[in-house]
This record gives sequence, C-alpha cells and structure tokens, in this order.
Amino acid sequence: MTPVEVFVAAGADRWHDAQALRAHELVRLMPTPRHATVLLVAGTIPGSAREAFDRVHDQLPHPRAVVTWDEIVAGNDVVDAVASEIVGRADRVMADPSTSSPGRLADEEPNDWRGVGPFGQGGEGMMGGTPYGRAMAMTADDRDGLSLDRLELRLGPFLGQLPGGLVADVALQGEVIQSIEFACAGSAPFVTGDRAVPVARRLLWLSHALHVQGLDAFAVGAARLARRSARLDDDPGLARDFASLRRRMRWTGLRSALRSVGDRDGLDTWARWSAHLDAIAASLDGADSRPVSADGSMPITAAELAEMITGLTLTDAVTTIIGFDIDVPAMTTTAVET
Amino acid sequence: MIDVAFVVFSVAAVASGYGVFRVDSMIRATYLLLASFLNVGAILVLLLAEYLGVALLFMMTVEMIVMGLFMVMFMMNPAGLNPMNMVHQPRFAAAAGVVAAAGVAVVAVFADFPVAPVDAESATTRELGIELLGGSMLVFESIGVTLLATMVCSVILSSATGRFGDGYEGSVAPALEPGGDHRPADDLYDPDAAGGMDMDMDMGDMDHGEMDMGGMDMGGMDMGGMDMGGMDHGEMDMGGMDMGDMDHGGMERDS
Amino acid sequence: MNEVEQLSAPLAIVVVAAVLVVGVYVSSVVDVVAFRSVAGQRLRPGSAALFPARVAHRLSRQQSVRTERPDMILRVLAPAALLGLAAAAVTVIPLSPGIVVADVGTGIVLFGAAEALAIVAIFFHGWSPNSPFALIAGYRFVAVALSYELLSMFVLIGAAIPAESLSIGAIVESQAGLWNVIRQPLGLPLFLIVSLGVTFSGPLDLLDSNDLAGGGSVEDSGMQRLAWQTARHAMRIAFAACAAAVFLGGWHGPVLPGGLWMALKTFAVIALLGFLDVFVARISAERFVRVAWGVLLPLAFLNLLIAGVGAL
Amino acid sequence: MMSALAAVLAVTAVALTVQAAALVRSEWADPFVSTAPQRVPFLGGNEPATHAWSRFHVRYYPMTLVFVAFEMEMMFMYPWAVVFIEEGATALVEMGMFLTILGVGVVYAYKERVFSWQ
Amino acid sequence: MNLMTVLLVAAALIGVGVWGALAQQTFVMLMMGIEMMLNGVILAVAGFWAFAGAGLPKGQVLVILSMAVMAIELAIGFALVTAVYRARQADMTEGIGSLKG
Repeated sequence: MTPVEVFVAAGADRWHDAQALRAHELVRLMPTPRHATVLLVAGTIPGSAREAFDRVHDQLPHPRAVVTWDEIVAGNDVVDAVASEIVGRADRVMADPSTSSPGRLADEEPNDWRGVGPFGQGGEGMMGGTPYGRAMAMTADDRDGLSLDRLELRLGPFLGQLPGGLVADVALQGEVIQSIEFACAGSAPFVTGDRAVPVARRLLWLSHALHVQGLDAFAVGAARLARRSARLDDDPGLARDFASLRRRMRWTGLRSALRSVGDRDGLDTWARWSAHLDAIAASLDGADSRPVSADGSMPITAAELAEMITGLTLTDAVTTIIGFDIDVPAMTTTAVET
Repeated sequence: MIDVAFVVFSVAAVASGYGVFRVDSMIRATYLLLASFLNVGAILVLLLAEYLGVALLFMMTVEMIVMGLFMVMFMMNPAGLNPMNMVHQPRFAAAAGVVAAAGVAVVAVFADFPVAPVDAESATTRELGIELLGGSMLVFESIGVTLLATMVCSVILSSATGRFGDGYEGSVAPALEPGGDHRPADDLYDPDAAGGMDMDMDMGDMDHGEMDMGGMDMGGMDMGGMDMGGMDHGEMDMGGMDMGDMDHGGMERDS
Repeated sequence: MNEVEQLSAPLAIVVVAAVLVVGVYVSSVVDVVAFRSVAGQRLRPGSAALFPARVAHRLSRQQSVRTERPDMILRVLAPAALLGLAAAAVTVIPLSPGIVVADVGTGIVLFGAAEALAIVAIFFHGWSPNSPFALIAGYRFVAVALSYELLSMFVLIGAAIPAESLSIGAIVESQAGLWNVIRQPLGLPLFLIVSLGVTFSGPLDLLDSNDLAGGGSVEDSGMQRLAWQTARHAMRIAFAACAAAVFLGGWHGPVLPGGLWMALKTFAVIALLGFLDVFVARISAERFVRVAWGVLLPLAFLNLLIAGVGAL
Repeated sequence: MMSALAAVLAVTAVALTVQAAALVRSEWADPFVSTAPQRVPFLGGNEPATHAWSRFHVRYYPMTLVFVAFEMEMMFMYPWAVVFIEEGATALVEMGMFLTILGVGVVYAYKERVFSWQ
Repeated sequence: MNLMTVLLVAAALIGVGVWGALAQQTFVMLMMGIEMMLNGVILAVAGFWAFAGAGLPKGQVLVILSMAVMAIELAIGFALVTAVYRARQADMTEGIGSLKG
C-alpha cells in the first residue's frame, strides 16, 4: 500500500495539527500541489485567502479529491480518522477519474493576449506588452552594481515550506531577497514571549522544520512523538525516544547546515533550534512546558524578521523563518485584512 | 559508413550553428551552439582524434553552460517571449560571411596539400601526452600562466569589489563627457544618459562589437607575453579604452 | 582490455536496457527501505518491493499539468536527455570480465562528458516550466554542479594514473592487486560527494528541495514527474557502477563470478547513496561552493599527488 | 574504437528517444486539459505579476569565469595521466608546476571572495 | 570524407560565425559568433592533422591551443561585458523605457 500524496491547505489555526499527518504511514505531505492527489483543507480559510485557496485547488493535477478536516467526526484519534478518509477518497477518485474535483476558478487567461500585438502573442516591442498573458520583469538596482531584472512575488498563504497563513511580498534578484514584507501590521508579534506552548505543538514545529531541511524521514519520527505526547495519558518512554531522535539528528549535519544562518544578536538558527529542542526535552522530563521567551532571541515582530532576512538567499530566508516557531494564530486576524 | 556519419554530423553542425542566430530564446541559442560543438566533436572522432573529439564534448559543454548563464543575464527578453529581430546591416554581414566561407572553401578546393593520413593504429592520446611533456612542454606551461592571468583578469573585471577597489574602477572611461565616469547608481535614472543609450542601442553596438573583438585579441597577445602585474593593467586599460570608444560611438551619432 | 570483443549495437542496447530497468527499480526500492527504516515505520517486504510499480502506475494515469508558456521542447528534452546520458555512462563501464558494453579507449573522458551534459539537462528541467521556484533551483544547481565537476575529473584522472589508460576497463584491471579505494583513499569519498550532487540528493538536494516547494520539480506531475525520477535513478546507477568499477575493483573478487561481484559492489554503493539521501540534511549552495573550492579541491589535488607518488 | 563509440551513440539515442516518446505520448493523449488557473506557477496560491524568465542575476558569475579558465587544464591532464608512469618524475614535476600556477589563481580568487554570492 | 570535405564544412562554420558576429547587435551574441568561428578553426586544424599532418602530435597540441583560446576569450569577454554593464548600464538596458508601449 503506497501512501497517498496530500497537499495541505491549512488555515493558521489548524496548521500545526495538520503536520501530525506526517506520522501516518498511508499519507505523505507533499511540498507542492502538483505532486498531490488529495487536497486537505484544515482550519478556517480567511476570506482574503479564498481566491488563493481556489487556485491551489485547481493546481492539483487530475484526478484529484478534496478532504475537509473540520467535517470529519473523529473518534478518539482525529489524525487516524482524517487519514483513513483521505485514503478512501483517493482510492475512489483513482478508480473513477470522472469524479475528479472540477476546477473552482473560471478558465480565463490573466491577460487577454491572443492575437494582440505584431506577433499575436500579446507582446509589444522588446519587453513590452503581456506576451502569453504576463508582463516581463523589469530591471532594478542591486547591491552588486548590476541592475538586472527583479521578480516580485507574493508567497503564501498555502506554501509548503512556510507556516500556514503566512503571506509575504518578496522582491527577488537572482535568488537574493531584495525586500520582503509580511502581510500583517509591522508591529504584530510573530512570537509572543510570555506564552507557554504545549510540547505537542513544539514537536509538530520540529517535524515541519525537519521536512524543510530535507529530513523527511526524521520529520515522520518527530510527528509520531507529537501524536504520542498529545494523548493525555503520560507516556514514560516519550522522553527517552525524543532523546534518541535528537541523538540521531546529531549525525545529519543539521548543525553545520544551520550554523551562522540568520544571525540575530549573537544567536543563529542553530541556537534557536537547540533552544526549541531543550524546551521540548525539559517539558518531556516533566517540567511544565517552558514559555517561548526562554528561547533567547524571541519574541520577534514581523518587521524585525523582515529586516533580518532581507539580503539573504531565499533558502536561508526560509530556514531563518522556520527557525522561529512563528505564532501562526497571530497571523490569521491580519491575513484577513490583506 | 564513416562517410554517411560524416555527412550527418556535418549537416547537423552547420544547421544548428545557423540556428544559433535565428532562434529567439537565448537558452536555445546557447545550446544550439553546444549542439554544433558536439557534432564537430563527433567529426573529430571520425578523424581518429578520439581523445580530442571526446574531450571537446565536455570542454564545450561546461563552457556553454557558463555562456548560457551570461546570455540570460545580459540579454533583455532572454526567453524570446517577444520575437526579436536584433540584427543590423544584415546584408553586409551576410556578404562578409559568404566571403569568409568562400575564401576558406577556395583554399580547400584548389590548394593541394601533402597527403599524409594519420595511422589508424597509432595511440594518439599517448603520443599527445609525450608531446605535451616533451616537445611542447613550453606551450603547456605558458598556457598555464595564461590561464592564471585570465583568472586574475576576469576576477578583477567582473567582481563588484576587489583589492583594486570597486570593480568598475579602471573599466570606466576617462571622462569624455563631463561626469562621464559616474558611479552606476548615480546616472541610473539620468534622462539624457538614457537618450544616449537609445543611440547606442540603435546602431552603436557595432562599435562595441569590433572594439570588443579587438580588445579580445589584444588580451590574448598580452597574456602570452606579459607577466601578471603588467597583465592586470593591460586588461584594465583595455576595459577603459573599450568604454572610451563606445562613448565616441554614442556621441558622434548624438551630434 | 583490447582483446574484449565489442558487443554489436543491438546487443549493447539490450544489455544496457536490462541494467537500467533492473537498476532503477532496485534503486527506488532502496529509497523506500531507507526512508521507512530511518522513519521507524513498519517495513513489509512485499509492499516495499511493489512500491515503485504502484507509484509508476498511479503517476502514469495522472494528468501532467502544463505551466504558462513552458519551453515544451526543453521540458521534454530534460528527462529524456538525462536518461540518455545515464545510459551512455553505463555503456563505458565494464560489467564483468570480458563484457564491457563499449570498451571506449577514452572511457573516463566520455563519462565526464556525460556528467557535464547531465548538468545541462538538469538546468533545462529548472528552466523549462517558466516558474520562479524551478528557475531558482535550476540556477542554484548549476553553481553546485560547476563546483563538483572539477572534483570528479580529478579523482577519475587519479584512478587513470596507475592504469596508464583512460579506459575504465583498464582501470579495473589495474586493480587486480590492490583496489583504488586503498591506493587512493580520498578518491571514493570525493566521488560519492559528486554522485550525491549529480543525483541532487542528501546534502546536495538543491534542485528538487522542499525549501522551494519542490524546486525544479515544483510544476511536474504525472508522467513528467515519473520520467524525471526514472532518469534521476538511472544517473545514480551510472555513478554507483562507476564508483564500483573505478574504486572498488570492479569485477575483481574471490570465489564468486566477476559479474556478481560487480553487481554486489554497485548495489552497495546504491544503498549507501540511498541512505545518505535520507539521512543527511541539505546545506546551502553558497556554503557548498565555498567548501568545494576551498577544501575539497585541495583534497582532490592531494589525492592526485598520492596517486602519482604511489604509481612511481 | 569506432564500433565502441557507435554503440555508445546508439544506446544513448535509444534511451533518449524512448523517454521522449513516452513523454510526448502522455502530453498528447492526456485526457485532461490544463485550465488557465491550473497553469499558473505555484507560489502558495497567488499569481506572479511577471514571467519567471528574466535577466536572472546569477550570484556566482565570477566563480563561473574562474571555473572556465581553471577547467581548461583538464585537456592536459588526461593525456598526462596516460603517460605518467613511463615519463615518471618529469611528469610529476611538470604537472605539479602547472597545477601550482593554476592553484595560485584559485587562491587569489578565494581571497577576492569570488566563491561567495555577490 | 577527405581533407577537402572537412575543410568545406569548416568553411561553412566559419562563414556562419562571421555572419552571426557581424549581424548581431549585442556583446553576448557577438561572442557566440566568435566561438562559432573558432569551432570551424578547430575542425580545420583537426582535418589537416588527420589528412596532411601524418598525425603529428603537434597538430593535436594546436587543437588544444585553439580550445584554450576559446576558454580565455569566453572568460575575458564576459568579464569585460560585466564590467562595462556595471560601469554604465550599457547595451540596451535603458532603452526599455522607450520601447515599452
């Protein structure tokens, strides 16, 4: 039985919960909808993100199916219920592709280009017009003295590598971020300092972060620990298993991959990871879960984070963002405004 | 059999070579050029220069990869989304091409060369190695020096900052127009500079072209002889001279 | 090695096809096993063995989505060329005593050419969909690829020194007494790094990486994705076989027939690559480029020196 | 030699053609058509304003130039490796000289921070 | 396949190169033209080596030399292009404004 490939379109409130699906053998969370058979809708999609959600839905290849987390009446274990629902839907739609979920957005080009312009492809002159429906990027100045084209993209809110609900307006030149702005008030705290976070959520953060760093197998392990810690009855083996997971993580070269990425007042991403891991270990050892402010550099506001990752490559920026366990609930309210 | 292969490869080489200057997408152009090289490599193999033929494949592949990067960097509309016709003086160019080809062809047809075919059994790679370490040792080592000079020059010219300060210093023209050697940032949004540019763009580029070529050969010579230190200066001045003449080109047409 | 009789072209095609089909399937199974064992999931041999077939079946029935104005020629060419180059690389590797599909006198040069052209194919894969993430991934890969290219050349040349020939068959024969992995201890590790790079896996998973939502494959679905994965595994076969032949003594070995030794060694390298893929975190391209030129390149020089002095 | 290289060529051509044929067939016989929203490049739900193809700012371009110059030495090293044993110390010394010269270039480039993104 | 045919192919390549180099408007395309000419040169030299040079190794060295010239031309050429482009946004960039409808 091969796992069903799923893309998660999660509202900020359920994004962490959805990560728990990584623990399930019959489900595989994919980084892009193009690789997915099932689109999992989890949590509340703010009205501002409705169109984005429809587009992501349409970007899944046929045959495709949609599963909604909140509609599933769960017994004691919601993740199992969701997973079995996903598998069932996938089997049905693969057996009968005609039941594939139809497109949600109207099938119309972004710009009318057919037959426009001298060559009938919508372009004018060298760079003008909208050839094949899109304009072309224009140049902008750069730190390096070569003013080459600047790509301006709005990332999110359903991007696999970023926390759910996070929307960022990025201007790229090459792979370097020239400017980035998070679609929320600059003062909105990404990580509130005085909050005590349940250990399960921290482990789910770890699972996603490991996935982004290319360690999907370890992400499965972390997600499984998260599910165990979520079950209320205290699990004596949990602390031991987390310790062993952490020991094995030592051999993955994570340290050298994260060190000196995203430095902020002397702390780099690796330091933040260690802080998270220590916090998890502490709370698994029975100490009541420590507040996030114990993680050194936090709290951080959106503006500070944006200022921090400007000038990094996109990869390092993503790594840095993931390094903070961003307080996604703080995003939902603002995401509606954008 | 070999003749058939030769014909196929030759046709492919010339055809893709022609395609290079016909397609719109810079990526396609670059890799059509690579295709042409690959076919020539195959022909070299047919000529029993096995090592040279195969080595040509990978040398040219990596060179074309680099070339592709720069093509996309410096050509507007690199993917040719808008079909572009960026040729000028096509007749003269075509004529020159035909003349050049005809010149070589005449030599090929009428000159009679000594007939001394290579021995099919000879271990050409081994001979080449012996030659490189023996007879052509000087060539071999001096190419090493040349390559070193090339690295240094390309680093100085290309990288934004370096030991000699910012990269554009020394490659900026001696101010032919007042304030001609601005920092790029300054005259970025300078309207009359833009005007001058338009001129460049319309017909000035021919000049860049020749300058560039001249510059290049000169570079080649210099690097043969000169030692490193002198080298850089030669190169940097060359850069400057290039710029200077470009300005000329632009200005003559302005006035 | 010149007394080896040359396989006729049709026979050569059959042999290489067999090697690639079997190899790609095994390599994919290895991936599954590696992932599940590291993830601590249950591992049923039956399901693991059928896994690739099931995935292939599903993907072949999936729509292959087209992006806006993709470069269709390059989009088709990229996976096709990568597979073709993997096949070319396999042909020059001796599979067992007396059987080398094509005993090319300039084997390692040809192998290097295939590796360089593979960079082009992979760049095409990033370029063709006209999608930002794929484009970035493609360019990032080229930076890494140009850096590991030098390493592979150096280690292969080092292996050619004691053989006094560029033919991989001759290199295998030169290891009758002592394997290159011992004669040139730095060679194999460097070559494994190269193999990870050319199959963009493990620490050098910079093409189809999760931090770019799938990178070069972000827009691939259905047959497109299947073809790309096939080509990638084929490349892994080629490099594993080359590592086995050049550094692990190829078909040399006691008791068992040579062909079997070659198969075993190749499988060992495949397994190693598969586990490294699952087990090692991705490092940033910039960091690798600096390490490659600043640390690995000197190591390659050192390896060459060891090989040279050892051969004198 | 010719027959061997012919075999390589044949194998490559066949593998390439088979794969390409499979892809073209799937494109051609695909029962589903990609709708306009489906074709939009994936950015997490939003549309890009422009085509991705652009004058891409390659951040490592000085490295590529150094690479082109440096990689030229391979042309000499392959034949050198073949005759290394019969030439003995001469080969070692000459190639050592050659590589040292080029090595200087690499060290210089490293000092100029060519290998870090511009 | 004899010396004449090989030289004819080389002539064709060189001709295409000259045409491209002169007709194209931009630095980078011009470099492609030059590369194309050198391509023809390599083929011609190899042809002489194979048919008239009795396979003397010096002929092969000459081919390698022309390859080296190619590499150097590429490196220096693009370094110059970069320097010029950086010094003033040369070569068409500014023209966009006027071209854009």
